Amino acid sequence: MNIDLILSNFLNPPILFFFLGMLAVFLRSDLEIPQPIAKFLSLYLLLAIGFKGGVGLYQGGVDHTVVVTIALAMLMASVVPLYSFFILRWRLSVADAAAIAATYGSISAVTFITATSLLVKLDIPYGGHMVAAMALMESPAIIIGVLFYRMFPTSDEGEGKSEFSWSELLRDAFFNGSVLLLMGSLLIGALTGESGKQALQPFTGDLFKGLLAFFLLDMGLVAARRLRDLQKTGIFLVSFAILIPLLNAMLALGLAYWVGLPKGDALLFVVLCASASYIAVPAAVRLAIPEANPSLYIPMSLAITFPFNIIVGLPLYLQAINYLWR
Amino acid sequence: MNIDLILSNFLNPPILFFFLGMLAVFLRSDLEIPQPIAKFLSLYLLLAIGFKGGVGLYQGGVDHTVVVTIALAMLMASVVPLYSFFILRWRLSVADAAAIAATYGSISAVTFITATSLLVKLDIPYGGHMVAAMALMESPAIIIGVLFYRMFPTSDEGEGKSEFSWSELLRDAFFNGSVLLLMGSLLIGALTGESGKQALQPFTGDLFKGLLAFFLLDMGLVAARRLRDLQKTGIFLVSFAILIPLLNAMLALGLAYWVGLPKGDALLFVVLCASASYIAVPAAVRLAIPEANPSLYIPMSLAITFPFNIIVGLPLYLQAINYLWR
Amino acid sequence: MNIDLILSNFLNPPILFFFLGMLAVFLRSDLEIPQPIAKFLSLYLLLAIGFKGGVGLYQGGVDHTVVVTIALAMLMASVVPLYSFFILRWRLSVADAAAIAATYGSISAVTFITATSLLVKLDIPYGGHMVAAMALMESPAIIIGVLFYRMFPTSDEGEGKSEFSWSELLRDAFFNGSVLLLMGSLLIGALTGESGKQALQPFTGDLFKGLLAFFLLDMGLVAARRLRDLQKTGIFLVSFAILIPLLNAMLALGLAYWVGLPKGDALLFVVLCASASYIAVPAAVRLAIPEANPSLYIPMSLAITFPFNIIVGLPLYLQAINYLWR
Amino acid sequence: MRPVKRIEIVIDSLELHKLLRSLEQLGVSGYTVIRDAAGTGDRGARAGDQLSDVLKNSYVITACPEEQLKPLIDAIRPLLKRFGGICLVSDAQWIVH
Amino acid sequence: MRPVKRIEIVIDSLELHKLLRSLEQLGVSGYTVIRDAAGTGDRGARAGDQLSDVLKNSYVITACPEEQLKPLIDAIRPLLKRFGGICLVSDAQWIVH
Amino acid sequence: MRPVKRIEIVIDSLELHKLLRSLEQLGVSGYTVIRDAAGTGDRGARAGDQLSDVLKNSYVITACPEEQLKPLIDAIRPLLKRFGGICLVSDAQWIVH
Ligand SMILES: Nc1ncnc2c1ncn2[C@@H]1O[C@H](COP(=O)(O)O)[C@@H](O)[C@H]1O
Ligand SMILES: Nc1ncnc2c1ncn2[C@@H]1O[C@H](COP(=O)(O)O)[C@@H](O)[C@H]1O
Ligand SMILES: Nc1ncnc2c1ncn2[C@@H]1O[C@H](COP(=O)(O)O)[C@@H](O)[C@H]1O
Ligand code: NA
Ligand code: NA
Ligand code: NA
Repeated sequence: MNIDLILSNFLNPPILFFFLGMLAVFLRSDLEIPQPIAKFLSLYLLLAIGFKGGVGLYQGGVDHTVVVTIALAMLMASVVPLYSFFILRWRLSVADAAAIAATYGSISAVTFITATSLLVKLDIPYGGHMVAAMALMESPAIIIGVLFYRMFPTSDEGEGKSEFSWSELLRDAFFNGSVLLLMGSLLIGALTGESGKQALQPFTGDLFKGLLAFFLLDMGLVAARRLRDLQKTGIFLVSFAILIPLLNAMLALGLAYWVGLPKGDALLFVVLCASASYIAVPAAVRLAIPEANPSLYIPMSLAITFPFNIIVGLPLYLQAINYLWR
Repeated sequence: MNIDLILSNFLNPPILFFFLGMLAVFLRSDLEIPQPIAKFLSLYLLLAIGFKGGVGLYQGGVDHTVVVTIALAMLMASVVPLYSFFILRWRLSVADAAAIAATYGSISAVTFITATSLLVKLDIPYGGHMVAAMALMESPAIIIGVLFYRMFPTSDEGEGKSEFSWSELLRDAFFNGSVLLLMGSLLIGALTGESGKQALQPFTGDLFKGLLAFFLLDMGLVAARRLRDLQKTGIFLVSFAILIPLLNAMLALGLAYWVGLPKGDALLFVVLCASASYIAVPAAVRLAIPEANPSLYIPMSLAITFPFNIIVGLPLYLQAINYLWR
Repeated sequence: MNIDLILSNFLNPPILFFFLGMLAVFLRSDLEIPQPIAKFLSLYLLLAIGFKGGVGLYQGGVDHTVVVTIALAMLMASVVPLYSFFILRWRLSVADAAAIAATYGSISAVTFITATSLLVKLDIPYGGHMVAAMALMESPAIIIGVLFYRMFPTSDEGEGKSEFSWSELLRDAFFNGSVLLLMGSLLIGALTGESGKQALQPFTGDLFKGLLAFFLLDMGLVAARRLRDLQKTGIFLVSFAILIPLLNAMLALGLAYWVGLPKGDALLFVVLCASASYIAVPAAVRLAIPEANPSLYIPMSLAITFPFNIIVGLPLYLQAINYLWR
Repeated sequence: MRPVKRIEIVIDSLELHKLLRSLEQLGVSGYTVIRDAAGTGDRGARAGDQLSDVLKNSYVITACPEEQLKPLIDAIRPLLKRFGGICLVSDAQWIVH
Repeated sequence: MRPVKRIEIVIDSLELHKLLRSLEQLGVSGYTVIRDAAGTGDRGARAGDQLSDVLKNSYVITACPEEQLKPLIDAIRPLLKRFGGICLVSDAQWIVH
Repeated sequence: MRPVKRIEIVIDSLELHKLLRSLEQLGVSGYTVIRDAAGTGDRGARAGDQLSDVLKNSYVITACPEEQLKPLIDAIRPLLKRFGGICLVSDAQWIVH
């Protein structure tokens, strides 16, 4: 496999700061990022990437490929949780299977963002509509996961399930903070176009890599801390957290190749399908599937799938694309 | 009325993010900006605008118009609470009338800052001394409001009033965080001039619009949440919160025209008079006028007057100025 | 003494904001920086200075002077606590003497950073390895201080001392947040070199002065608040907090002159030796020397030595260097 | 001084609003909330998840007259059953002002 | 173990310093403060105003011997009267170390 | 409702992890932590040092059955002796869900 690719991904400051964060936990250092700062950084990244995407749409316009790409995104976002659920049922309770299926059907914005920073580093262009695709991929899996949970009989058929409102769930799925901020910034970017870009460039553009690096430092801390919880999850789920992303990536790769997405869009599409959520989904699932055990689905996506994707996945997927697309 | 003006104000990213914030609340989204970040952003804006103003003074120097403008500012800051109080007495208790009068006599830095960002967008220059004017307009109204409260008899003539120290009030009025940071940064800007500007430009200059946009996102959230409290305030106060700013604006417009302020300064002067405080005043009034009901004066300035000014007011006032000044 | 030097240090925005912070406390203003922001800024400064240093090493490479400088740094970091301890024993208990010796043997990153900002202002170059030197000077004094505490008999020979683990201490000394972040960023800077620098420049470079100014505003607040605690410390410790830095500076000056360090490196080396820790050491000492009184060693370094160094020390040391080095 | 029942509840932050709503419906004279509380219990550690707010607790305290206690407990119990948490009741004297 | 009175107070953050001052004047052996506490009471919701610190509560707890109770309450009551809040007193055992 | 002992501890934040470890070793069913608590006591003000976390307190509360009380206290006392702090024990009713 192409060594330069691995290196140029690895020597990306954000990735290195992610390692620094993990290292700090392994050395039992007291390094810590205040929680409000972590929240601010994740909001910033959503705002910045959304705004960029909007400006991109403003410049590129909405053409045929845009529609196709978004359609594919929605498709994958609904198919992945389906087969994930049945694979998981093989070993887990309905509740846990549904929750994890939702987690892997949805996406991780930070993985996406790290991928864009690699693309920028390699001067590979990508379309602003990919951000819209990402935003649209967050929610469907949540709905599907909850549907499974409510369709299949579970141990707790009492209050647990009855005490539930669809309206609340739909709100959590489609209007949760991250989706709304992404979509809103996208719209604002598309509305203000060039002039808006000029105005915000120093904030949303120039600072982007620096703040991403800082945020990944925190992600490293958080992910490493969660690693401990994995002892209880067992080998089945650990391997699931690595193999399913690869499977999703392969499917996505095939689709992207089939419809002939440009390289950059293809990588982002693959990364979206391979990534798992650890922000929007846990918050929604915790309320809608109270039976599910959060110390399963959070560590899996945060401590395994996320690091796997940004460290091994990114260069791997890009390598494959370079190979197929030439 | 000139449609371009409305648009170029409306398509200003900060304004759009303000709407996004309000939308988030209406959709009952869980979008939230951590409080320490909100505090930091408001401190940043005061520091940046103060510093800019100081550098402006350093470059422009202090001439006759500067003195006149500041004199006018002080005048309006003392006159507005006077008539506001007696208008309010028509329906409210002394305590509430005094508190609201102080609120509307004082100013809102964020409204001022949003106005400057519009001026920059339209390449209309403004003088650094306007920042000094703003800083000086914050305090007088507080003193006047409290004077009214203590002059006129109120229900609680006991501890409530006796337990009060003027020194504390004066400190709250003139040395509260926002006034001090504004004045201090102004001074530092004036002292360090060009070299200082160069050093801080990327922080206080380039980032300004971006961080303003982010802060207005939060303001949108906060303002929309406060809207609920308005049901209790009743129609009288709601209309007061829109009509008094217009009245103040008209008076300010007349004065500005009469002494022939340049366009930019005129707009800022008008905006200052039309705006109402929701930071310095509430904190001071809460202690000095404990009888007054905070859920009246805070929502009025925050949920009505502030949005009204930045959305309708700004283009309206500027339109009037363009009309008169030509 | 050269007046320009004093001025160009004094008219450095960061220094002025430090004064503003102190002023705010003296005026009993309610100006306050949220704690998470303060934490974030100190982390940012460590990351940025570390990264810069790393890039510097990447560009300059590691040559003979680098090794010598770092050797000197380690030497001073171990000698200073020695004589400090015996001077302090003259008046203080073993525990307090050991704690304060550790404080003054270690360094203050913010003092160092303020010095670099002065060097930049005066276009005096300095080597990236100085950052490495700083990182290496943080820990030794902690170890030595604790050694003294454990060697000499103290009032509490019971649990207090027994309940102690070296491994924990070493971790606190070498892997505490600031050391780790400094070293990590240094490494990342050295690994990513030019490309890394380009990517992070807007964040770690352009923003640096602005965020330093903001942080010093907070330092001013914190330092001034601590001044109160000094009444109890007494004249002996107050003069110690001024004279020992001067003594350390003189020794450092001699060494730097003797081995012929370039001007910039010399100033930073002197500043490091003259500065005292108020972050890493207190945290470590509090646990390892529970008998020591924190309201002695924290105010001394924070409220006396730190302001003294950045206001009087910097120009003084630089003046001396200009005099000797010409 | 008036004798009251002092009810303190630790509950998942995501459920806080439901708890407060039912407190208000039962017409308590007031309550106090401390938003960020970590903890461990039968459901494992809840150190507060930095990214999503999952696994964070909130601490609620309310003082009410003896006669309000029963209905309150009946309202609180199901919430605790569903999302875990703890509810302690103790006696206190309310300093009426 | 020494029996003490456990006094917990919720008061407007802006008034906190006054409360603490009078606690110190009365010579309590110590107190603990939790700065950010939201709540509702007779004076309506106090969710903590993001921009100004108005409408934010602080939670204070102090343990004192029986005999100190009376003067403490007399000192606290006027503050609560003026700015609202609540004060609960309960019995506890202090583990002397 | 089950009668329990309600143990609340204020301790130096730097020592918190030690306290929690010994709580777990003694097998308490759970505990709740409020991380940032300021305070003053014999060892002077502990307003929380902004820069280092020195001088910051944490507030811990745990409910346990009568019989667990003794061993808990024996475990807590040395920690408090070394780094100061306070430990109060009171009676409460645990609403079992
Ligand atoms: N014995 C206890 N004492 C104090 N807090 C507890 C106790 N048990 C549980 N908690 C709190 O209640 C939360 C949920 O408890 P559980 O539902 O048992 O996991 C925990 O995270 C703790 O914050
Ligand atoms: N019954 C209660 N139980 C617990 N806290 C209360 C109660 N009543 C009032 N409080 C607290 O005291 C604050 C002020 O109360 P009030 O003066 O009644 O508005 C409220 O915001 C609550 O935080
Ligand atoms: N009488 C008290 N009531 C409430 N909290 C106390 C009391 N005494 C001490 N504390 C808390 O325990 C911490 C350490 O106390 P000390 O070891 O006496 O300095 C203080 O900072 C307070 O937060
Ligand atoms: Na996915
Ligand atoms: Na006004
Ligand atoms: Na030193």
